[in-house]
Amino acid sequence: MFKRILIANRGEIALRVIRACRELGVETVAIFSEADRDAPYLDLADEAICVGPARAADSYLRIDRVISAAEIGNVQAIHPGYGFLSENSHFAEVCRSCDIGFIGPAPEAMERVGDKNSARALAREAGVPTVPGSDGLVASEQDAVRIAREIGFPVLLKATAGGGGKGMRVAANDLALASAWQQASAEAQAAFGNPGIYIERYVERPRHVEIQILGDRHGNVFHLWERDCSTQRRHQKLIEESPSPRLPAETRRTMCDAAVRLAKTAGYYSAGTVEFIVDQQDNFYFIEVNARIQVEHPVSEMVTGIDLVKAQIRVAAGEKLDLRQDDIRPRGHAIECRINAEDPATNFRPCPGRIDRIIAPGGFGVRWDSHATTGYVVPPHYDSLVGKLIVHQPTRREAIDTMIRALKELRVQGIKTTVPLHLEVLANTAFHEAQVDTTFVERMLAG
Amino acid sequence: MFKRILIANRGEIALRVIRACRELGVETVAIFSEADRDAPYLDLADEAICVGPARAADSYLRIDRVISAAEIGNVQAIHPGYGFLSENSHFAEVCRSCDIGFIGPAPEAMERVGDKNSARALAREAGVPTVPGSDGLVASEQDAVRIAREIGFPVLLKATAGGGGKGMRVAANDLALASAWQQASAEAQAAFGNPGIYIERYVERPRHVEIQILGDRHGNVFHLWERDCSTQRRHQKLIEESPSPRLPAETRRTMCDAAVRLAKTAGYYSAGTVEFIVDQQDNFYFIEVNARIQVEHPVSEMVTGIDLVKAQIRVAAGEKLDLRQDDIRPRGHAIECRINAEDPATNFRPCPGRIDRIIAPGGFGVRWDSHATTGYVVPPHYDSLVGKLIVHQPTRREAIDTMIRALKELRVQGIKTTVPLHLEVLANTAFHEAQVDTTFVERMLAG
Amino acid sequence: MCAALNPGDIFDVKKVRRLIELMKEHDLSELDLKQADNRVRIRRGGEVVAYSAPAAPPPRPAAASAETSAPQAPAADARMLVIKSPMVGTFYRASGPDAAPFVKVGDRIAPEKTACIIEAMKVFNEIPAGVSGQVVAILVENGAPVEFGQPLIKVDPEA
Amino acid sequence: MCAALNPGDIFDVKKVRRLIELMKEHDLSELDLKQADNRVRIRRGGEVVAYSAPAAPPPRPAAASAETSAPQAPAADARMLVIKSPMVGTFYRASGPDAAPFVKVGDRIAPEKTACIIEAMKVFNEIPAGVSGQVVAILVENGAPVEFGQPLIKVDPEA
Repeated sequence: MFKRILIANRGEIALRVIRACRELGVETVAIFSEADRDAPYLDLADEAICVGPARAADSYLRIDRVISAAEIGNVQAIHPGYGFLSENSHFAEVCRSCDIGFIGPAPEAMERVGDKNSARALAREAGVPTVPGSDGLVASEQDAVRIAREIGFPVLLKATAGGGGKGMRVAANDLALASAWQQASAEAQAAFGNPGIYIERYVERPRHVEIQILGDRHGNVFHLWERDCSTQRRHQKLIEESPSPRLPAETRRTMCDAAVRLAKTAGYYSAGTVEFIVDQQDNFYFIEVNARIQVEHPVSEMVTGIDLVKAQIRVAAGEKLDLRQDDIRPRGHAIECRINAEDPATNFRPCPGRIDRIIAPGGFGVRWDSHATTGYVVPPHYDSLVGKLIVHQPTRREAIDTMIRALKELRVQGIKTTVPLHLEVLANTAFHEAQVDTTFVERMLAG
Repeated sequence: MFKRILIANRGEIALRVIRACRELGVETVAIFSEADRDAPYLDLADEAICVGPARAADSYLRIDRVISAAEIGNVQAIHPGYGFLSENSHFAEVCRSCDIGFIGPAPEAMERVGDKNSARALAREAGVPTVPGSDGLVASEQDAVRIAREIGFPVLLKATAGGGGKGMRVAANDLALASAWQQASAEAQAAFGNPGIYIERYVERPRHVEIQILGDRHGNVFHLWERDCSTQRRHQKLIEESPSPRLPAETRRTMCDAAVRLAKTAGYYSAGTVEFIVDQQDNFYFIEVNARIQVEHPVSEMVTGIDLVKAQIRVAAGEKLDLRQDDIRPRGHAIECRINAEDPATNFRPCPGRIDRIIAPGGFGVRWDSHATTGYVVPPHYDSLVGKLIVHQPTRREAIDTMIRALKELRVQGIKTTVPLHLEVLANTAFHEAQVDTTFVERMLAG
Repeated sequence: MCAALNPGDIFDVKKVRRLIELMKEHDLSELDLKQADNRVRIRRGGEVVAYSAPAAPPPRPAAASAETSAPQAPAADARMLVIKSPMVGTFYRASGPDAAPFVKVGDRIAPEKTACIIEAMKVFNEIPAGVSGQVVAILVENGAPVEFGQPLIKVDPEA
Repeated sequence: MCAALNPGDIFDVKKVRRLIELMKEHDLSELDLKQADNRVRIRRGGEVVAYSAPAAPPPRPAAASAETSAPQAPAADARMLVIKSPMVGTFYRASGPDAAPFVKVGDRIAPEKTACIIEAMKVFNEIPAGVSGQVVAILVENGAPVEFGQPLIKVDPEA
């Protein structure tokens, strides 16, 4: 096992990794930007090093500074968390060349799954269904029209380098496609510096179901079942749960097997997520792989009892996973609500600022993952996540009741949060009946 | 199900019951003394009624005031928590006569198990082993000597009305017995107003193992396996865990069956605990029944996934428990540390006062049950429990590591707590090896 | 003036409590707030707590250990006595639906005079006034539930 | 007056709290804000806190030697300039083990003068002083790790 690692991240996921390390007896070096200097979780690390000013591009995203910090911090490995450098295969390669362990998949596997195009090719190789679409990037608007007619309207245009809904457009016919093409290319260029676009059939009102996988460097890949993340707003996940409430047992099993097959084909190890969309007829299509720990990983931890972050660290240290697939049995139902510093009254505008007082919920079946304490100032420079509230109960109905109870117990004074939105979703009959797809929240808010 | 219940208690257990009620959709009426007027958990109740001044004897222990509060609060039932009126069968009877539900066992069952003498008779009837001793109270010092010679020295003298170690004396021979008799009688009279004493064989360095039972009013009694509470200081439990780390599987099974048999013989329903001592040869002897929810109930909840307080309320409302004994399988290992407002440096003197700042631990496998918040004032009038830290992990070793991590994360500023004592125990090799009996902590502190 | 401390609310205990907590938190020994005729001055350690408002006599120009005369402020209200409920129960002003109330506003009462009834567990407890003076207000509706310590009747001992 | 303390809101607890925090943060011993007839005065350590507004009588020259003018103390220190590390890495005073240090205490430096080297990822980055003046202190040991923004060298621009 490592003696000392560096955590190349901030906020709740940095705290999450610190907690795992403290339990494993691994020392931690935290890095921070000047905006995070006073963050209380830094006190829990063995050392904390300032790597730059508030702007992420000058601090958390600067590979040279992170590697320098790893060198002066004298660590054996780096945990990248999520976001920032976590899916940057170049960073993983730099770590390797500096002889610093990277707590994640190998750079080669990361590259194979990282680009949407090569990921689709990988899926085909592994016999995993994908949404019908262009085989690779579309060269021109003319090609786009031809391909769209082949696979059938409506179609979805997606940036190859994209994520979080940016650079995505739906077109229902030739005419709409022309303008969508222009917009998507321009947006992709602006947001990702890469105008590459591909086209696929647009699946209406899909569910977002993803499979958690976990592999070691000895050829073992396991799945930890699925998470349903259909409760989204503008492609941002709000609520995640496991198991997926309406998924037929046979479909679940087939998806899990497909995810493991795909990971094995890619030579993937560490934690990762294989994302699918599921249509109204329960057909599933591979979308992409998230080659990192995800925000919503706790719901899988609750139902399986497996600590994913500790497992990542063990795998990176070369340990063999002491698991058998048949023993990974989901127990009960887990739900996570992301508590963001956003104001529902002003269209969810980020609402950074000082938390005058916070009271965390507790009790049976409640887990609270948050770096926020009374007096903590949510900086305006990063994402607005202030905490994750996770519940675990024998049934979905009980999990919903516990979540409502816990959300009402949670007090965050001084800033606005998404708590009211969560309460609205959890009180919604369609949510109770699991009649949820990725358009649910917006339909609910619209009326 | 009840529409509205009253909680005849305070502090963390009052909050625990409020949480259960909120999840069940049951309204709550909290009562409070003047010393608890500003307690933040009262805000979570639907109504809060002051029943008297700080002194418990004038507030929480006043049956007339509690019943009056129930009447003006218009409730259908009362949850007594633990301590205070929870094991007062007269109170349970008054509830019945006022047509208010009592969330606990029937007064008859409570009486049968409440007196140590009749409890021993009950155990014999149910075929549950008891410590060899006097069949009932001992009339005189002369009788005491005769009985002690029969069952063999060393012997233990116990007050029939006692608890918490008061009125207990060990005697190793005739001479010691004479003075022990005098002291124990006097102490029992002073503490409980009842000088009745009985004698039993003194078991050296026993473990304290108790079985959680749960029954309904339809004749079903289940066990939720055992808790090991051997880590005590002066008969006060400090750390409880489940499963009991050194208990042979066969002994565990036999003890659980014995506890269920005893409860069925007593006509017991609701939650309850059957306490045993286990000697160095793994022989077990029945000690007593705690006819209420216990402080340490969360460890059983974590390993079984069953919410005991919700189950109590459902049972009191007449529901049948939707359980099967074979499905109640313990998963992993749970440990609870009681965080008391006591100063380890001054021989654990209670240390009430204002909590200037509290940061609760969180993350995977951590549960925090506490009514304390930043700014909360621990009143000097009641017990010193400020919170219960519970962890749940696949193995005991991992549970210990998580508990240490969580204890170090917990910040309670402004008052002294037992956190340092817990850390000392958890770092102790004998504790790691589960070489723990009820004398362990005192031996550790002595040397 | 701001909503946080309206001059009319200068005696608002919650606000003062918050000020005192603030002082304790930061270990301040004195705090003095003035605006127009309003003033709040709190000192710790020496433990003098004083408030004054327009109607009150002008506060002495500071620091002095003198300011002992405490809440002089709403001079009228300050001398009022309050009969509080000694138990949890239901408040009744009369011995029965048709009976006359034990006391009405304006009545003069003496300590042994029954002020009201609190019914608890079917027992009707007659509550003696315990004080002398003139009844100036009945604070609870007939038949309303009351908790321990709840103010029931306001009495002016000097009227 | 500053935005943080509108005279109309002189009794606002939050504002007062922010002032006190501000003082603690900057370790001020006294704070005195006046505008027109409004006044807020807070002292720490010596422990007098006072605020006053229009109609209030002028506060007495206060409980002590108090009303003295702020922290005059580190007047010298206030003018000092500090060269901070622009990156994470290892601090070196010279270009090699046998070379002379780039700067020593007492040296006069100009902005373009190399002050030190920060080694990061095997790259030796020469760090220009960026300021003019006389070196009064080297704050980091040769070969020590430094973080972004860490003070390295203290320079007196007026010496």
